[in-house]
Amino acid sequence: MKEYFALIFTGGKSLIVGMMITLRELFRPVVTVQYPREKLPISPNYRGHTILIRDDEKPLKHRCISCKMCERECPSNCIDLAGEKREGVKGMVLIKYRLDFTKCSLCGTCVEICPTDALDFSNEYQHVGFSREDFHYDLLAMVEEEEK
Amino acid sequence: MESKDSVIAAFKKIPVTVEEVQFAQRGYHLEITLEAGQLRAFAELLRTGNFYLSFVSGLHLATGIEVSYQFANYGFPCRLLANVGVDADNSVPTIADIFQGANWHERETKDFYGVIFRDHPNLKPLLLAEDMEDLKPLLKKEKTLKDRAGISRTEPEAQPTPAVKEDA
Amino acid sequence: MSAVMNTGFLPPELLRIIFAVVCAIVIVFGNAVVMGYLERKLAGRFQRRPGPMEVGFHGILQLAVDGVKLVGKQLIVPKQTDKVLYRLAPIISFAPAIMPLVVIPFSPKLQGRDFDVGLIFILAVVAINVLAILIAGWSSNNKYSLLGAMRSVAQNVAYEIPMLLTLLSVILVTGTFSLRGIVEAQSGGAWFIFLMPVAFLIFFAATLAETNRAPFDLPEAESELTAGFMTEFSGMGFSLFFMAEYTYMFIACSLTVILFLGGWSGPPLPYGEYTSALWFFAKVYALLLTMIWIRWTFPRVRFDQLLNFCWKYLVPFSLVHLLVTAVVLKL
Amino acid sequence: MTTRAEKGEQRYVLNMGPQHPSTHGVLRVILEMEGEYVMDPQPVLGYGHRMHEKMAECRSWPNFLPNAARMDYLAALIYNHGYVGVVERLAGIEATPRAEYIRVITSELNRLQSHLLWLGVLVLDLGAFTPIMYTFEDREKILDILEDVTGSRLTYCYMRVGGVVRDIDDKFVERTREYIKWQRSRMPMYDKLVTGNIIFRKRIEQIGEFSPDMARRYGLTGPVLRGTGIPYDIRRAEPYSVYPEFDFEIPTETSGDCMAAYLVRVREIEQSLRILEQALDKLPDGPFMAKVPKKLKLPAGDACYTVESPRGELVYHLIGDGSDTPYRMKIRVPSFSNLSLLPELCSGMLLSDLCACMGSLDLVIPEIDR
Repeated sequence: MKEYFALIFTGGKSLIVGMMITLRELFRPVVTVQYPREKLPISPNYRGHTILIRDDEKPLKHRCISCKMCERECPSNCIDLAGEKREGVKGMVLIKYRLDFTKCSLCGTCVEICPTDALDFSNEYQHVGFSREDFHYDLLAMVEEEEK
Repeated sequence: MESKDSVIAAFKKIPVTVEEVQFAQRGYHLEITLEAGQLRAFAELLRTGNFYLSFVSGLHLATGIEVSYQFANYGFPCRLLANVGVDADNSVPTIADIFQGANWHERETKDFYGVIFRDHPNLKPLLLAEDMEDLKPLLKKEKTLKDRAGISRTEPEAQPTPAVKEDA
Repeated sequence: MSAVMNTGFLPPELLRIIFAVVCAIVIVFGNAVVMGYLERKLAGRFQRRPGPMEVGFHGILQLAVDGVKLVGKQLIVPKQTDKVLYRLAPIISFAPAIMPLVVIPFSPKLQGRDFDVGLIFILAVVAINVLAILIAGWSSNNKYSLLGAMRSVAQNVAYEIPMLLTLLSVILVTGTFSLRGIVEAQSGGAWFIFLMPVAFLIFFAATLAETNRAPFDLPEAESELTAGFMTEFSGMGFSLFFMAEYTYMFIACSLTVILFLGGWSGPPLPYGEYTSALWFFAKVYALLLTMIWIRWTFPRVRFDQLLNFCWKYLVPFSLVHLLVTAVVLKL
Repeated sequence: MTTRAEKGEQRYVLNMGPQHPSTHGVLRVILEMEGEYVMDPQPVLGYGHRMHEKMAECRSWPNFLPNAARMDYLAALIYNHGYVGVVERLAGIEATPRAEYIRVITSELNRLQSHLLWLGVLVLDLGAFTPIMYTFEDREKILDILEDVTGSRLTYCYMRVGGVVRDIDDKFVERTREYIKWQRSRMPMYDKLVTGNIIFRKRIEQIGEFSPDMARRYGLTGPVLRGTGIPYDIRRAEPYSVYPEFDFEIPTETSGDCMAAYLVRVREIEQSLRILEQALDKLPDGPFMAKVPKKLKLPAGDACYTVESPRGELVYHLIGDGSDTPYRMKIRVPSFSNLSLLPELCSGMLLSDLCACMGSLDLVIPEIDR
């Protein structure tokens, strides 16, 4: 009989204590961020999709020598690049660099393995698109656009 | 069975070749090769000790499919790997009635390798769909098959491991 | 109302009743909107998030937009359901919710019609909701809804008893079932909550269970029965259940206020006859906020614990309480 | 008493289907029910099966890392640590001391956020909607800290064979210390709000009897096992990486029910904080990446590497044949064995207790299906 009543008092007390906590939390400031209006600063090391680094000294504004190391090493082969030989220019000239971001798992193999450190991660995290092709990024076009 | 040596002693009863292995190099303590017939006796012996079944995994070798059982001990560090050759008709006795945990592991190994576990409670596919029963994905093609020697560790002096030792 | 107006062909009493019913409907829908909004806002605030902010200032129009969405949704009637009962269930659940509001005395003047058996009338009407839930659960031909419906029947039947017993101890004191009579009995500031706090707690717990709220919300237990008896309802069916639940909460809280917190009595206000309804609404909404507060703090009780709590704790205590009040009255 | 079957009442089959609020992933449990009582729960697996073991056989050593993180997204770094450990053990490569410390620090942070999510989700399964928001607030702090150094928030690809990708800087260390203080101040609040709550205790105590013998028969590991009284934790039983250099206890309970598993995990949060503190104090300087040949070729042979994941013992059994892809990679996942005892554990239970049991088993379904 004794624990019958003991249970009521301990139980009741624990219920009250629980409610006091939520009451205290009720009057505390809000923690969440209203995403479309307020945006959190993204850390510089954040891994968005890979981009070609802009390098103004180089004639072509990027350092890629289209050696296709990244294309070979990528685990989910989502890189498709092509280079061509132009006379009067030493080495290959990059003409196409398409990244299929739907298959990329952001493992960073391409960034590490690139002999001329031409690739890096962008801070882009808002990917919106209506079709799969919207996520096939053309990195070469992105680098050239940058200069405008 | 309180310590590793008493475990090795206990294995003398069922004649199994027990090979003590360097933990730092291999990650487990004892490597045991068994015949399919001794498997149930081996499992019953381990059941008496404080052992639990860690996993059951298949291995497709040139000489046929091998099933390896890994047991570990809750009390003292003794992780043992028992390799069992598969019988002629590609089957091995089940230990699902001794270690019930083996039920799912064996079903999964059957999914991937097609090893039949004799008188297993219900040997239906577990991870693969019902109609993919004979897919057996982990079986290797002829040319990539290796035999037991091909995958066993040759002594480091004979063939220096290509990895560069960290010379800090 | 007092002066005899030329009401043409309608007798004044009928006009008064029609006006009361219209007010009741306005209160039902107004309460559903306000409660829906309060529930989301407070739920957010309890969880340190702002709650709806998108539509209107601080999400004021959120409920209106939800209403439009629910009304706009296509009424999907699953194939093997019992067509008639499936459409009838939400109506049976929502229709009786309006009737008690005619009887509840918001203030000395603002009351639809005062029955001298007002309390029994309300309890009878509220009991219909159990039937509606059972019909909904059975007719939607879904195992989860049937489970939810079975649970709610057992729960409502079980918690009816402590509710009635605590009511009886109040009636013993007031001697009348008429709600106005009960409130007038407490007018001198001697609210029954001070005389019988235990009865108040038991009654409040029982109302929580009656309206399937907070720790006793087993009929629509999200994590076990997906949405309990409401699983197969979408669009207007779901919104009718949704509004019915809030109306029953409103009725339950107003009953608690009338019985224990002295109805409309409170410090005098200008035009006391009408404006004391503000005290009534203030107390009711205070209780409603506590219901929301309880909902967002406690986990759900298991089904057998729910019944044990009722039979082993609430019923004996309310019986003893009834006995004690009877003895005290006799002295 | 005559069972319902004799009285001619049939059992009905309820489908706790692949998409159900309390299975947290694509797990289907077929329940044979008698009224509210679950007579025979049969889990059906394979909805999230991606055949990681075959992928391992076709990918070179560094390429399998993103896979390792996607098997158990709540303990991705711990799975990375296991995979990288087994490759280093087979190749005979030693990671630098600083890299090992960084691995332990990030793994413990990963374990903390997994336990926090488990705490919120267990109470959510029992019907309380608020505590999960508080645990998410704490968890966000860990995710921000890890995002700064690894670049991602859930599925990490941070560890490499021989070390880690990026070094941790002072800002990381200082933010982690701040987080430790914050988390310690939050634990009493969880104690009062959840552990003390009478309704929660009644829903958890004496539910599901995990006995040591059942653990042996099913290969149960992890906090649920420690709830039955067996102090078996890989970080102590078979120490790997630099865990021997920290002193921390292994919290155990003896009552072997859902409450025991709950208490063990809550105390483990405190132990992980303690490990983090010691690891940050003893963090050595030096390189964070050992010299490893770009084209890694591993010798023939086999190796095992066992790691303590938040759900139990995780074993990578790797068999190499000298080429640059493994010959066979077996990944022993804790939840696979932990879930296999559900039929024996939960037959004859109420439906709501089944949810409580599954919540306290802390299941992550993609890990079970691999």
